[in-house]
Amino acid sequence: MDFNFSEQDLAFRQEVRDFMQHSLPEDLREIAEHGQHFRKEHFVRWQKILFERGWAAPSWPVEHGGPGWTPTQKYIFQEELGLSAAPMPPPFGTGMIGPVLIAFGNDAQKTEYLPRILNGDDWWCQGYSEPDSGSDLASLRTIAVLDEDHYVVNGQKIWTSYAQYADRMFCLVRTDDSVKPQAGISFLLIKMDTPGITLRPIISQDNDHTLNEVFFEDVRVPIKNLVGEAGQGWTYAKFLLGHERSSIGDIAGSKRSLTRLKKIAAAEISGGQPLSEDSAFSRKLIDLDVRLMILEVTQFRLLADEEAGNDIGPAASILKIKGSELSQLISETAVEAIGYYGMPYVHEAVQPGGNEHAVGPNYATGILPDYLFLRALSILGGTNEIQRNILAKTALRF
Amino acid sequence: MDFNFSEQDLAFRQEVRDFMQHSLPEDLREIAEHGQHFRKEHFVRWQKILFERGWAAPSWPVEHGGPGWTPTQKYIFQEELGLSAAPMPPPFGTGMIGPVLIAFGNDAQKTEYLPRILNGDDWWCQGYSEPDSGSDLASLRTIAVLDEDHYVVNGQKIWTSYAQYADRMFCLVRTDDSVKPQAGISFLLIKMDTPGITLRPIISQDNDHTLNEVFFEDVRVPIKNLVGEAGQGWTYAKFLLGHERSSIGDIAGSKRSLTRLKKIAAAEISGGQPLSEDSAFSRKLIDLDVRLMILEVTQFRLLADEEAGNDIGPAASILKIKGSELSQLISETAVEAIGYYGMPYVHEAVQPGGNEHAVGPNYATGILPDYLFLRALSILGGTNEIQRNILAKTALRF
Amino acid sequence: MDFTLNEEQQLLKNSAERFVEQDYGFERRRDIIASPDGFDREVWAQMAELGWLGLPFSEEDGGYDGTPVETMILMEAIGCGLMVEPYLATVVLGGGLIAACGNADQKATILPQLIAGKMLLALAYAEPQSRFDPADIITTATKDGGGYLLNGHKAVVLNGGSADKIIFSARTSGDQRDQGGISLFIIDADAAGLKIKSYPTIDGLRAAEIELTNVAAEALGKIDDAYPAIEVVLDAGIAAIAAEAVGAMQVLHDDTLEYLKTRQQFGQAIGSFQVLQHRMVDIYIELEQARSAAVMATLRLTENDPEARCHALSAAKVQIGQASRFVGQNAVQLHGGIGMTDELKISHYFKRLTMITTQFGSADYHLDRMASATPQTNQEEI
Amino acid sequence: MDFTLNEEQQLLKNSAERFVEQDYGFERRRDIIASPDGFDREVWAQMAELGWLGLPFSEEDGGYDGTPVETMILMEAIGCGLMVEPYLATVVLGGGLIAACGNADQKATILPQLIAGKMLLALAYAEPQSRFDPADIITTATKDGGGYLLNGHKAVVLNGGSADKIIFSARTSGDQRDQGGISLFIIDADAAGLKIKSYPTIDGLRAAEIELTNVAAEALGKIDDAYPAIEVVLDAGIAAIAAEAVGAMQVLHDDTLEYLKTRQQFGQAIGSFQVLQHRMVDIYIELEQARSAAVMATLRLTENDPEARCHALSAAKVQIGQASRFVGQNAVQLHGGIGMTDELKISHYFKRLTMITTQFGSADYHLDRMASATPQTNQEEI
Repeated sequence: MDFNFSEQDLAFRQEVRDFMQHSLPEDLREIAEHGQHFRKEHFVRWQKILFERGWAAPSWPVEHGGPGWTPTQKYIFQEELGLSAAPMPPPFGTGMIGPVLIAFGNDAQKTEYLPRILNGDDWWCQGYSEPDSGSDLASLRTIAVLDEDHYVVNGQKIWTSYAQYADRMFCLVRTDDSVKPQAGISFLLIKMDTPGITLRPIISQDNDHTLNEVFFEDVRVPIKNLVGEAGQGWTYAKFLLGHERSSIGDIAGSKRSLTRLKKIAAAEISGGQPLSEDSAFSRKLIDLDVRLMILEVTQFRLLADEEAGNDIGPAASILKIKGSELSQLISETAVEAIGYYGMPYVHEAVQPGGNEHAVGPNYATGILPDYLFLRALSILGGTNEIQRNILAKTALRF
Repeated sequence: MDFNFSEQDLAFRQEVRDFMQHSLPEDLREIAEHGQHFRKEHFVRWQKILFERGWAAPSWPVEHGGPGWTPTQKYIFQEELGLSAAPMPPPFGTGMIGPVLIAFGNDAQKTEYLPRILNGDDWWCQGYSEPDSGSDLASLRTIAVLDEDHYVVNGQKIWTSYAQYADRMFCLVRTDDSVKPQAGISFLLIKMDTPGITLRPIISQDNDHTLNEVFFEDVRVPIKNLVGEAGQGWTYAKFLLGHERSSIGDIAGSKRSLTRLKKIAAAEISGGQPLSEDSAFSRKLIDLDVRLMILEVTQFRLLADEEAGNDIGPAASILKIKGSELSQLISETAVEAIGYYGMPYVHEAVQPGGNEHAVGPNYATGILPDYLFLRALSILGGTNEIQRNILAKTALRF
Repeated sequence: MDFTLNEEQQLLKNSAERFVEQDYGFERRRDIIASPDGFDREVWAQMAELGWLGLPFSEEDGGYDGTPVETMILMEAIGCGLMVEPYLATVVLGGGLIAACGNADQKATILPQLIAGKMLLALAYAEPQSRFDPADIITTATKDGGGYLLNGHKAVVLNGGSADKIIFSARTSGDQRDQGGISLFIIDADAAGLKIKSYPTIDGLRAAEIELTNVAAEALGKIDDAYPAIEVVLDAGIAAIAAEAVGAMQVLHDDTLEYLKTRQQFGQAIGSFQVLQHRMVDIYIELEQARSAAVMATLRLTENDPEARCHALSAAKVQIGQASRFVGQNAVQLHGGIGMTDELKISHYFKRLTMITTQFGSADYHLDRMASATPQTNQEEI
Repeated sequence: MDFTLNEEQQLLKNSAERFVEQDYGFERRRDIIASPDGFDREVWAQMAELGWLGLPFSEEDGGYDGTPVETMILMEAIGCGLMVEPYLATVVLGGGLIAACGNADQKATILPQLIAGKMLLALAYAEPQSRFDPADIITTATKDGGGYLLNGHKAVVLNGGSADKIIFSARTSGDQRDQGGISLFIIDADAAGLKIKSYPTIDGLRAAEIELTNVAAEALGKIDDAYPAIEVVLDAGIAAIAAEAVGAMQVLHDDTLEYLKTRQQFGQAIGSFQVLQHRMVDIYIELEQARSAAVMATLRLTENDPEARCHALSAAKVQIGQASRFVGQNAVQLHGGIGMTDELKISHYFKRLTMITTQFGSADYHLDRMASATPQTNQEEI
């Protein structure tokens, strides 16, 4: 047994750290440090920087432009990216549609799409959820009917992140009503400027606009945009669910936010002393440390399993549950730490380039919006209740 | 709205307090104060003292020897009894079979049994649970077959508290197999010295003997010992479940154990100061105060409802759930408070009259056995999971 | 012991609930929040007309001689409707202090106006460094002829931007965090030297940062001895938001229960899943316990022994905070993604409940306050 | 990074598990506990024969040069079988201190004997007033010719009644709770002036109160400077009981899962109820997290930076305590009444896990210990 990264891994980590430090543009760093939200141009600029370095798609095979990393290197890269102030590239391009095309796309599709994902020219979004199919994805009802060499798509998607930025969507549609729900689903690639597509923004409780509803009215999609075989869409979607889950607990994110919380607790004065020196609050902080340390070991055990080529299966659900609980608890404790200065909400202050200054100490900016936003962690990607159902079935064989 | 007991109620409480103070024998007080367990002769002696005072059966109507109290007076009496060091009379006689006989028994049964319950001459036990019917009581399988003027009983009961002390048992038996489970159950009174009854003690994890298995092999019970009508036993059992639930949260017990815990925390030294002055431990103690205060108000609201003649229905499950959680949490905190002196277990030290002295400070005696024993609070009388099922159905109409 | 409402209280409850239901729809509230004042002066006038603004004041001050129970009833309705009108700031906090500490002249100038809906108040007690301790004051008041000059910074003053008069706590003697040496002052909002920066809060209300530079002020009540009155009025604030929280939680409870019974997934209502049923039961239990806490807070407010009052009010605040967090988070969780949108009511109630958790002090603050308060009356003597 | 066992470790694991399964049935354990010693000397001899008693010791001390991983493997098996033989007291604590602090003579006298199963040790470090702080010592050692005389009272000494030699901590200088001024001494159990009162513990083990009255003692290691060595060996104790807890929790996990799948109520296995399934999932998760904690404790034990070692070991202890409590309580709860009986294994595992929660310090103690330890190595450098 050995708890340490190898010499090579440590050297690799140093290389990544140096890169982050030297290549992250100063204005992006400032956005993160002010608790503001990245916009499209920031993500794209950063993606292009990663592309230049050859690190745009950590999990792709070398022949398609991937770096050829081991699972541990991928983990280290994700971790360092998460610990830095860099934008975390949305997963839809390199993390999701890329691997699907590499596994199931035809040559024409690979040639057309992969380079533009890699270099950040195309922004993709994901068309899975529908209003009546949340946890029960297979019940989706967006319909695609073949009309000569086009599919005609009608229906609606919801919770589509960044649809307002997207050039293309990969989309699950029902192409066959006569078979059991999972068997009638196909996987289509849709240009977002195709006539018949309309967007409606969903404003979330932190007053931000990330999510959208997407409506399809007689949207014509060329048949060449079908991935793999018709009726196999469910298989491809499930392939993605099993993919790249080793960072699912977002330990790097929790490390960053716990570090931030400790700084807040050291700066906030309570009864004449730093809040961090209040013995009960100090125990809360340390308890968060404990949770983080233990979760990281569980993460390492999983990574070692992955490295050994084993199925990481149920363990990913543990990381999802405990990781989301930890992120939410850190955030909840941060809300407690900033006291009354959690109340002010100046929308402009969390927008990059906004002129309004935040109210109260700088460290309070964004704490409440983060808390509100992070409630999503136990909902999206399968609620924590669904994760427990999965564990009951897979790990405990109920 | 008014939060206070009336003048009359306060005067009544003083009367009860004075009585407890003057009439509780010194040796019984000492048993409680040493964290030891009461035995049969203690319970019976105390029951006879209550009988002398006319307070042996708080909930019985005056014509059968009850004191004729209002719900509030009954509550006050139970509370004061709980706060004192007096033995809490097991509920099987005055609290359970008495009310059933008063409501459903015939005159002969009332005349034969009620006086001997009241004066402590008869000790009753309850024959409900069976090995295969825990939460699912209606599935019970102990069978009583009519043979002329006797029922012949065969089967087994389990979790029978104090069966080893009991003169009689009230017992649910199946008299009809051909109807739906609830409809085939009858309510029998059985003398414990009837041939064919054998006991097997169940030693609980605190090494005490309260519970038993009771086996019936061709036990002949006179037909006159059937209460009410054959096949109506389930109705009578349910009548009891709805009876006398306003003290179900055992707030008096939690008050006593929290007071005890605070004394321990004041006496236990941690890092050179009393544990009670450690700010984090102090917050734990105060948090227990908060839970207790809130639960007591919920209890008062329920009592006021009961006093107004309303159905207290689902609220009893709230008291059961929160009351048991609180008792268990106080006990868990007490285990934490006594540190390493939770480990020693000298069986004799918790027996009245035992010669062995406990190890460590006196206040540590019985803390661990209590903790172990109190795990039963969330199990017996319908597990807390069952209570939540009840609330889901009755309060939320799922 | 009696937890029922008397006839007038029942009428008040019915009328307040009807008002929220008929006149304070969620879309109207959305418009109101977006308006320049952040609340609706027409609604305020209606509240005055209904007599609500005068409830807690004595008849000689022009009020209706109500008890804390009437405030509880109204605040619960305000919580149900998530009303943003400045009842807490003007009536409970500001009005409460005028009634408690004002001289005859101050009462006569302010209270009838307030009750008529013509004057808004705010209470500026917190400071950037004070966290939850109302005695942690560095704003100074120095004698200047017959009056005082105030200098300092007051933080997160609820409805500070729309108030006509603002009550300030300031230090006239003693050290930072001493409970002695604190005095109250009343200042017109347009006084010279007052710099008021108003902003929206995350829960749809308005608050303000206020800087004072040599602001001339009139004393309210006895110099150096205002802390007990401030504590009483903040305790009244706790009782008020406890009731508001109960109203808000009731809405989350009802809406979530309804959602569980109607939302279909996997071919059945999601409320058929036992895990979600039990979570819903826990919401129900927390709500009932919060109701007990609000009742306790309300009835203990008039307790003679200050330590017993502190003890009970802090205990209520601890429970209300925990319940608010649990019910808010789980209402969102049980709704799933839709619970996080601005469009549904759920997220707005969640946000208000989140802020109630820290408003007037966090659980830890109140646990410590309880530890230092030893009620003279026996705990069991309630 | 590698969490697999090497070949010898895998063999050890297999052999230990086989031993528990075949030779340490629950009824045998019941008899052993009731025996005068409270453990089985025959089992102890077998353990010696299997080489287990020599695992952590260096080859030059007569051992097998094992790492903490071997101890973890063995302790996990001990937890599975709830074995009561004094491995923790004799090998981990007593043997650990002899190996770390003993001079050549002491090592030569004790370790071969210990490894052969012929000598039992105990470590007396706690005192009635010390709570969890091993530096809180008022037992004194005063110089007396070439040796020392000890006076004081040592509390809850694990296996103190059966040890042949007992190691005592005592104060040679400094004030109560000073970490400096503490020394270690070794005393034969039959020494004059030792009064040993042995008693059973709630979790089926044995411990003792020991009073010392002018007991002549030989020093073990450097005078005044024993605290760091005591801390190291107690950290080794934490790693050992962490592994023991994992073994015990694994049994509760397996038995409870089995019970849920077989116990019928309302016409179905109770494991078909979603609420019980999810509770079982939480038991599973806690067990996996406890496994991570035990691994962390084991691998961090040889950390060079003492602060980093304290930090990791205390963190592991906090998690193990919480997991032990959760898994123990819920295994009982899911079994219902039968889980509370002496007859079933469940209650015995629950009791041991309950004591593990406080053994070597409660969660609060270790959170505070972490707060005062600042690892020199960057947290992320693991």
